[in-house]
Amino acid sequence: MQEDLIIAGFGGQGIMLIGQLLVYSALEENKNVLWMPSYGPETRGGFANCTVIISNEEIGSPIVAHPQSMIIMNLPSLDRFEDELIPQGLMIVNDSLINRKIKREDINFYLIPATEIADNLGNAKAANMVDLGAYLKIKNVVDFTLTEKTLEKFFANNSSLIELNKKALERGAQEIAKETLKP
Amino acid sequence: MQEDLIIAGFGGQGIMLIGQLLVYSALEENKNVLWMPSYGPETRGGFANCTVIISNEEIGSPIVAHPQSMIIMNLPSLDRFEDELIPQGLMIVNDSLINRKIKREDINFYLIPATEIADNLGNAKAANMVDLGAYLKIKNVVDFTLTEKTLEKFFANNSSLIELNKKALERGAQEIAKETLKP
Amino acid sequence: MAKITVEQERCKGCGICIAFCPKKVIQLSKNLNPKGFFPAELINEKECTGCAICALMCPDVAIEVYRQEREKK
Amino acid sequence: MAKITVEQERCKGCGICIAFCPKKVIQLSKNLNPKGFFPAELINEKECTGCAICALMCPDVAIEVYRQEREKK
Amino acid sequence: MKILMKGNEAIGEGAIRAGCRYFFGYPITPQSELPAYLAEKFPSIGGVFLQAESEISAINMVYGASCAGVRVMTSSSSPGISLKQEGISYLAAAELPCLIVNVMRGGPGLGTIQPSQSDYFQATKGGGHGDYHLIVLAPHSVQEMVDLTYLAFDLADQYRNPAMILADGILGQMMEAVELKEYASEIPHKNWAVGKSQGRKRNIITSIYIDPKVLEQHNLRLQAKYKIIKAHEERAEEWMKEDAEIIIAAYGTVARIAKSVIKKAREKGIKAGLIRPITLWPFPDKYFQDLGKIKRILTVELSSGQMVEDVRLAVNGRIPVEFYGRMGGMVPSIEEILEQIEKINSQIERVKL
Amino acid sequence: MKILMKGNEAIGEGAIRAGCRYFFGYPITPQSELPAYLAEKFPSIGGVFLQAESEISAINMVYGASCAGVRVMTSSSSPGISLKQEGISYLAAAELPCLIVNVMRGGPGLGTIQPSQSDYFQATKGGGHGDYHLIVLAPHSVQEMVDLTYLAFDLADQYRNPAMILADGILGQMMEAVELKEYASEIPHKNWAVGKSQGRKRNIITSIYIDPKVLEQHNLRLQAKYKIIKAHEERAEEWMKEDAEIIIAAYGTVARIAKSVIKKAREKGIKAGLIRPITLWPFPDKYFQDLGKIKRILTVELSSGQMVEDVRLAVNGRIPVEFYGRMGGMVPSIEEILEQIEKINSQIERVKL
Amino acid sequence: MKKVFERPKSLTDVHFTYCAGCTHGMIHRMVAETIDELKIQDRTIGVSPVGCSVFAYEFFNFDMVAASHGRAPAVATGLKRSLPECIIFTYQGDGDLAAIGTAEIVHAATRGENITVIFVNNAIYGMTGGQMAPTTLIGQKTETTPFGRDARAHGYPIRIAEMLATLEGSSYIVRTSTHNPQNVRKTKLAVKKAFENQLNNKNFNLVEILSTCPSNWGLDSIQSLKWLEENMIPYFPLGEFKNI
Amino acid sequence: MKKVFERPKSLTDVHFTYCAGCTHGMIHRMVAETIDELKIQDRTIGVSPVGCSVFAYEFFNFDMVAASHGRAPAVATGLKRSLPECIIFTYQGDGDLAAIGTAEIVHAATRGENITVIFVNNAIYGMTGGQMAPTTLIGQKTETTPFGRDARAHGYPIRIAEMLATLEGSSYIVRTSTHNPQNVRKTKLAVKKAFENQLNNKNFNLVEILSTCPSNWGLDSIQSLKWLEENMIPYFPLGEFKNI
Ligand SMILES: Cc1ncc(C[n+]2csc(CCOP(=O)(O)OP(=O)(O)O)c2C)c(N)n1
Ligand SMILES: Cc1ncc(C[n+]2csc(CCOP(=O)(O)OP(=O)(O)O)c2C)c(N)n1
Ligand code: SF4
Ligand code: SF4
Ligand code: SF4
Ligand code: SF4
Ligand code: SF4
Ligand code: SF4
Ligand SMILES: [Mg+2]
Ligand SMILES: [Mg+2]
Repeated sequence: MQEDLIIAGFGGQGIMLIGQLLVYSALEENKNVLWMPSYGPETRGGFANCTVIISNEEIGSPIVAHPQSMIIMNLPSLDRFEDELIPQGLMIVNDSLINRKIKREDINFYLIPATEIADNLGNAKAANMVDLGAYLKIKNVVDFTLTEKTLEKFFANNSSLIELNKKALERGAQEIAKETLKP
Repeated sequence: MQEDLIIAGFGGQGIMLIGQLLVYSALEENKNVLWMPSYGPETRGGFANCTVIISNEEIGSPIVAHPQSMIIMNLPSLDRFEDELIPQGLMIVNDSLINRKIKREDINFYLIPATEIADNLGNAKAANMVDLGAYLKIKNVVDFTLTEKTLEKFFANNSSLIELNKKALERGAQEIAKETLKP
Repeated sequence: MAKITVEQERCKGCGICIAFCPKKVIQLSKNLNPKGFFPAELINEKECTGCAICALMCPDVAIEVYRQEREKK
Repeated sequence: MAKITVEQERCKGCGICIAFCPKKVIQLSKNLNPKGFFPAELINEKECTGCAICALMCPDVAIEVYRQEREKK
Repeated sequence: MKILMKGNEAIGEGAIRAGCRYFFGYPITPQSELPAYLAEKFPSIGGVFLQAESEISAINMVYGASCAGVRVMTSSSSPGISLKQEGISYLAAAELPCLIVNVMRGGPGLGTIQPSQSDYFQATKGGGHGDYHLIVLAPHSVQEMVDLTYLAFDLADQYRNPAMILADGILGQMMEAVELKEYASEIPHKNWAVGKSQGRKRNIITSIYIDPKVLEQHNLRLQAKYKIIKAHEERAEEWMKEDAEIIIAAYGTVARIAKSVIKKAREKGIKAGLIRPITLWPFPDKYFQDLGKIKRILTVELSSGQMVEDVRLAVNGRIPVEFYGRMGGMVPSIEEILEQIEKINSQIERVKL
Repeated sequence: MKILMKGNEAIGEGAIRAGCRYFFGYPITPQSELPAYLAEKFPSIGGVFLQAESEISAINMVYGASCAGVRVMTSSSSPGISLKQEGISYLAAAELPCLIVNVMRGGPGLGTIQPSQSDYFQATKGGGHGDYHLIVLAPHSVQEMVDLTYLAFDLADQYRNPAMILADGILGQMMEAVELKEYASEIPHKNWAVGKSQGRKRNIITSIYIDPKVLEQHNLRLQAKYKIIKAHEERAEEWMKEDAEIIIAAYGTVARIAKSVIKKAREKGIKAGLIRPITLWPFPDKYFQDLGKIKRILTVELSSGQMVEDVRLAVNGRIPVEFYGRMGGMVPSIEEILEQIEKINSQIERVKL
Repeated sequence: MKKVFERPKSLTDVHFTYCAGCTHGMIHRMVAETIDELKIQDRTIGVSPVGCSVFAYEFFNFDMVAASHGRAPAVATGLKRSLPECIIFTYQGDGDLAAIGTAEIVHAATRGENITVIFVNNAIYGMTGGQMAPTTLIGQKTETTPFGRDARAHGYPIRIAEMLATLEGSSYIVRTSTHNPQNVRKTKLAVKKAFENQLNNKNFNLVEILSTCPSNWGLDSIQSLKWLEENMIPYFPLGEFKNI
Repeated sequence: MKKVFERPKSLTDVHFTYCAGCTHGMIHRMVAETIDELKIQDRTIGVSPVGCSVFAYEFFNFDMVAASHGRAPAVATGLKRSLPECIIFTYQGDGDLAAIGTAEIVHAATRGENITVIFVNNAIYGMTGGQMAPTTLIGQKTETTPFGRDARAHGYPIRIAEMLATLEGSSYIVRTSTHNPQNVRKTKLAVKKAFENQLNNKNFNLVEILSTCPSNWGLDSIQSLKWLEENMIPYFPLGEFKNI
C-alpha cells in the first residue's frame, strides 16, 4: 500500500508543515515515508507545494506525477494540479480562496471553506490544519490522535498554537462528517 | 634538408635574439622556419633556450630532442644538453663561462671565448653574436651578409649596437677561421 | 480635493501606506485578492490631501494619486 | 675592526651594497660567478665599520658582517 | 532507531559523525539546509562554521584547513561548483583530502533551482584544468547521504584525494527516515600536514612543479594512485539484474525512479533491471563487463546525456546503449521511462521458439 | 607575403582582421604575447583593451560586451580558464558569441608553464555546470592560429555560441611564417543585442529560467542547435590516411610531431596515417566512420588520455584504440611515438599471402 | 482631478515578486522614475544581479542584462566600454556586491568606470532564505548565524560606501535609507544624481540604500522599517562619503 | 670578530630565484629575522602566493603552503581556523593581493582574521613579464600599457592600505618602503609588529611594502630604488593607516 499526496498553495500557508506533520506521524507507525518540498521564487507568497509518500514498502520514485490525493489551498495550485490527480482520486480544496468550479468530474473532491473556518477560530493561518483534518478524516493513512500528538511536539513551546491547531484539525474533520460538501 | 639548432644559456645573454635573427634571415631566403623559446622561472638569470628549425620542406615537430647543432652559452646549458646532440653534431661553446671539459667524443665542438671577445669589443653582452658568427661560419644555413642585414633591421635605431654586433659576428667567424679551437 | 487608487491585484497588504498616511485614511480591505493578500483601500476621500506619501512609500507601486489642480491665477 | 664576507655564489652583483656602503669599501669583482654575475667583494677591511648597512640592503642575503666587540667595562 | 531528516541535513549529520569539524561555504539553493544544520550544531561541539565571501574563497579555506590535516568540507550547487574548479584542481594536485558536496540544479547559466544531473562531466572528467580525478559518490536516498558521507571522508583520507558527493535538489531537500549508523573508521594521522613542527622536518604543500620532468613524475604518481583507486573502489548497486534483458543505468534520484519503473515493467513481463553506479568516478566499469542476457542498456539521466558516454565506453560497442534524459530541472515520471523501456523491449529481437 | 609571427601574436592579428575590437583579459603565461600584441595595436584602431582584475571579471566583461553585440574575446591559460567556468556556462546559456583562447599549460594545480593538452575534457565536455557546448577549435600551426581565429569568430556569431581556441604553450610561443589572408566574411547584424533601443522592443539577455518547463525548452533549443553545429561543422585533417593501417589521432602540437613520425614510419614500411581533429567540439566523428584498411588507432595527447575517449566513442569497439601520452609539460619526441607505432605494427595480425 | 503620482513608464506592468513590504520595490520605482525624468529610457541598460532582484529584468522597462552572482560591475564594464553612449547601471544586493562581488565592485570603482550602481543593503541574503550577509549586524540572527553574528567567529559587517570612497576612481558615493518618506525622498535625489553624473561622464557612482527584508528578518513590514532605522543606521551612517 | 649580521635561521640555504637587485629578497630576510627573533619558527606557517615569490616555500625554513593566485588570505584563514596556535602569514604581490585576490584580502580584513599579511607592492606583475598591476602608476609603461597607464582607459592605481584601514576588522595597517636603509629598518619594525600583533590575537595585520622590479621596470638595481622613491612614494604615502 502506498499513498501519494500532493499539498499545494501559497508560501506562508503552512503547506510544508502539514506535509511534515504527516510523515513524522507515519514514521511513528513504522511506515516508510518521504516528504519533498517545492518552492517558487518568492520567499513569502508565490507557490509552494510538497509531496508526501507513505508506504509499507521501500519507496522508489520521489516524483509523483499522478497522486492519489491532493490538498489544494489556493487557485493557482488548483489550475496547476487539477489535471494530474488520478481518476477517482481525492481532492481537498480550500474553498475560501478558490472562486471557480472544479472541472474534473472523475474525482472525489471536498470543498472546505478552510480559511474562513480558521479565521473564525481566531487565525486564518490555521486553514492548513482544517484541510489536513478533512484529509485525515477521509484517508486514514495515519492515526488522527497520533497526528495530534505530533502536532503537540511541533509546537511544544506554544500551547495556544497547539490548541488552535488541534481545534482546526477537528473542525476540518467535522466538515467531512457533514458530508454535504460535494456539489 | 632541415637544420635543427638549439641555443641555450642564461636569460639575458641574448639567446632568443640570435635565434630570431636566424629565422628572420632564413625566411628572406624563402625557407620554412620555426623558432621556439623556452624560459626558466626567473626573468633575468635562470636558464633560457630556443629551438631554431630551418628547412626546405614543411616543418613537422617543433620539438627537437636531438638537434644537429647547438650553441651553448653557459655551464648549466652544457650539462643539460650535451648528451642530446646527434653524433657528429656541431656544438659551439662559449668557453668563457664554462670551466669544464666537453665529455662527448663523437661530436664536433668549438670552444670560443665569446664573452671575453665581446668584452674586448666593448660589451660582454655581445657574446651571443660571437657565437652566432662562429656557427654561421661553419653551417652556412643562411647567408652571412643577409644575417648582417637582418641585424641592421633589428637594431635600426641604435647604430652603435649595429656596429658592435656586426663586429662580434665577424670576430666569431674569425675564431673559426683560426681552426685551432678544438682541443 | 484628492484621492488615491490602489491597484487591488498588485497590492500585497503590507500596510506601509497605512502607517505613513498622515491623514490615516487608508485601511486594509476585508477581501483577499488572488495573491492571497488583503489589499489597501482609501476610506475617506474627503480627508485625503493628495500628499502622495502613501505612493512614495508603497513598495509595490500600486498607488496612484489624483489631485484637483489649483487654478492658475 | 670589522669586515664583511660576501657569499660569492649567492651574490648577483646588483651593486646595492656598494651604493649604500657609507665607507665605499665594496666593489664588484672581475670574476664571473657560476650564475653569470660579477659578485661584490670587500676591498678595504680597515675602513669597514661593520655598520651592516650593506647586509641590511643586500637582496640576496649574501653578506655576513663581523665586528670586534667592544670590551665590556 | 530511524529519524526523519532532509537529505542536506543528513550530509551534515554524517559529516559531524565522521569527525568533520570544519565547514567553509557560500549560500546557494538547493543545499542551504546543510550549512544551516552545521551552523546550528557546530558551536556546541567546537566546530568551525565559516561562511566565506564566495565559493572561491570557501574552496581555498578548505585547501588551507586540509593542509592542516583536519577533516574539512564545503558544499554548493552547480554555478558555485563551477567557481570552485580552479581550487579543486589545486586540491587534487596537492593531494589534499576533503569533501565537496554538489547538490546539482538545472543549468547552464543561472538556470533554475530545480534538480539536475548535468554536472556529471564536470565532476568526473575534471571541470578544472589538468589531469586529475575526484572520487565522486552518488547517493540515491537520504540514508546514503549519511553513509556515503562517511565513505567520502574515509576514501579522501585514505587516498589523499578530494572526494565529492554528487547529489541533486531532490535528494537534498526531501525527507526520509535514516538510521545513523555508528561511524567506525579511525581518522588517520597525517604526517604530511603543516602545523606545529615539534622537531620534524618541515612540511611543504604545493602544486607547482616548474620543471616539466618533475611535474610529469608527479602526474605519473597521481595516475598510479587513480589506478589503485579504480581497482579497489568501483561501486554499484545491481538490482534485478540477474535475468534482465534490458538494463537501466542510472544514478541518484533517477535510479530511484528507475526502480519504480522496473517494478512496473516486470509486471508487464519485461525483464528489466538496474545498474546504479554509486561511484561515478571511478566509474564502475566492471559491473558492465559480464552482460549476461542483457540485450540493451537504457541510460537515464537528468541531462542531455553525460554518464551514457561512460556506459558506452564500458560496453565498448558490444550491445546498444540508448539514452533518455530530461533537462533543466524536469524529472521524468515513471510512466515516461516505462514507455522507453517498452519501446526498447519491442525492438529486441528474440530467438523465436 | 609571409611574415614571421609568434602563435599568440597571430591570434591577436587574426582577431583584429576579423573585426574584433574588444579584449578583456588577465595576465598569465604562456599566452602573454597575445594581450601584449593587442595592447600595442588596439589604441590606434579604436579598440578597447582592458586588463581586468581577474579572469572572472574578464569573462564577465566579455559577457557584457557580447550582450552589446560587438566582437569580443578573452584569453588565458589553464588555471585562468578554470576560473572562467561559471562565466562560460552563462555565456553558453545566454547564447552569447565570443572567442575564448586557452593556451594550455601543464597541470593540475599551479603546475608549470610548459605545454599541455590536459584541458580537453574541460573544453569539450563542459568544465562549467549544465548541458552546454563550446565550439572548440584546435590549431596546429601559427598559420592556423590566424585562420581558426577568423573561423572561430564566424562560427560564434553564426550560431550565437561562444567559441574556444584550444592551443598550447608551444603553439603560442613559437614563431613561424604566416600568410595573413584577407578576412572575407561579413559580421552579422545582431538584433538581439542590447543598446540604444531606437523604437524596437526591448531586449533582455538572461540565463535564468526559473520554471523548469521553460528551462527544459531552452535546453532543448540549445541541444537542437548543437545538433546542427555537429552536422555542419565537424572538421579534421586527414593525412596519408588513404592506405593507412595504423592511424595516429592527434591534435595541435602533437599532430605536427605525428606528421614527422608518420614520415619516419613510412620510411620503415609501416603504413601510418593521421586524423587530426580541427574541431574538438563538435568532435569529427564522421572521419572515424569509414575505417578502410585501418586496423589500429593510436591516440597521442599531452595528457593522461582525454580525447582518446571521443575516439573510442566514435569507433565504438570496431577496432582497438590505443593511447600514448605525456604529461606535465613534457612533449613526446618523434622517436618515442615511432616506437609506439612499431610496437602496434608488430601486433597487427596480417593475412599472410 | 489630475494624476499627480503614477507608475513610471520605465517600469513594466509585471507585478513585483518581492515579499509584501520589501523595500526593493520602492527602490525600483525610484530608479525607473529617474530614468523617466532624465528621458533616457531608450538608451538605458540595466544589469540585474543574482538575489531577490534577479527578476529586475522583468520589472524594468528597457534593455536588461542578467549578470552572474556578483559580477554585475564587470558586465556593466563590458557594456559601457562597447556602448559609451548608453547609460548603464547595476542593481545589486549586499550578498551580490559586498561578498562574492567584492573584487568587481572595488575595481569598477578604482577604474573610475563610468557607471551607476544601486546597492541595496538589507543586511541579509534574501533570496537564498536568510543567511548572513557581509553587512549582517553583530548579534543579528540569520540562518547561518543562528546564535547571532559574532565578530570573532564571523567577522565584522562591512561598510562598503566608506571603503569605496577611498578609491581614486569613485566620484559619488552616498548612503541613504528607505525607512520613512524623508529618507525615501533623499534616496531619490541620490539616485538621480548618480545617473546625472554618468550622463556627465563623472566616473563611478554608487548609492548604497538601506533596505528591509521582512521575510528573513522575521518582522512585519512596519517593524522592519523601524528595525532598519534603529539598528542599521547606527552602524551604517547615512550621508555622502564622496562627491566630486 | 663576532658575527653581527648573518642569514636568519628561518631562511633555507637555497639561493633566491629573484632577479639581481630585486627587493623581494630583502623582505624575505626581514620576515625570516622576525620569526627568528620571536622564536616562532617551529609554529609558523607561511602561505606563498603566485607571483615571483611563488617559490617562497623553498626559501623560508618552516612549514609552507603554496596558495593559488590571489587566494592566500583564504588559505591562511583555513589554516588559522584549524591551527589557532600557529602563526600564519601570507606573502603576496600586488597582482596577487590587489587584483585577483581583492575579495579575499578585503574579507580577511573585515573578518578580523588573526593573520599577518606581507604585501609586496612593486607596481607591476613581475612573474608574468611586466604587465600592468592595479598599483601601476599613471603614465607607467608596462607590457599591457605600452603607451603608459591612462586613468580613463585603465583606471587609477589602487591604494590598498588606505582601503583596508576603513574596515572594522583590521588592526594594524602600515605602508613602508625598501629604497634605503632607514626605510628598510622601519619596514623591519613594521613586520615585527604585524607578527607580534598576531601573537597577541589582534585581528588582521598588513604591511604594504613598496618594492622594486628592476627587470620589468627596465632599470638597474640602484635606479630602481630611486624610481621607487621618486614615483611610488608620492602616490603611495608611507605611514601607519591603522594601529589599534
Ligand atoms: C555563484 C553563485 N553563488 C551563489 C548563488 C546563490 N545566491 C542566489 S541569490 C544569493 C544572495 C542574495 O543576497 P543579496 O545579494 O543580498 O540579495 P537580496 O536577495 O538580499 O536582495 C545567493 C548567494 C548563486 N546563484 N550563484
Ligand atoms: C589564476 C591565475 N591567473 C593568472 C596567473 C598568472 N600569474 C602568475 S604570477 C601573476 C602576477 C604576479 O604579479 P604580482 O602578484 O604583482 O607578483 P610579483 O611577481 O610582481 O612579485 C600572474 C598574473 C596564474 N598563475 N593563475
Ligand atoms: S495621498 Fe496622502 S493623505 Fe492621501 S491617502 Fe496617500 S498618504 Fe494619505
Ligand atoms: S503600501 Fe502598497 S502594497 Fe503595501 S498595503 Fe499599501 S498599497 Fe498595498
Ligand atoms: S647587495 Fe648582495 S647581491 Fe647585491 S652586489 Fe651586494 S652582495 Fe651582491
Ligand atoms: S659593514 Fe658598513 S662599512 Fe662595512 S662594507 Fe658593509 S656597509 Fe660598508
Ligand atoms: S526575501 Fe527579503 S529581500 Fe527578498 S523579496 Fe522577500 S523581503 Fe525582499
Ligand atoms: S621579475 Fe621583478 S619582481 Fe620578479 S624577481 Fe625579477 S625583479 Fe623581482
Ligand atoms: Mg541582501
Ligand atoms: Mg607585483
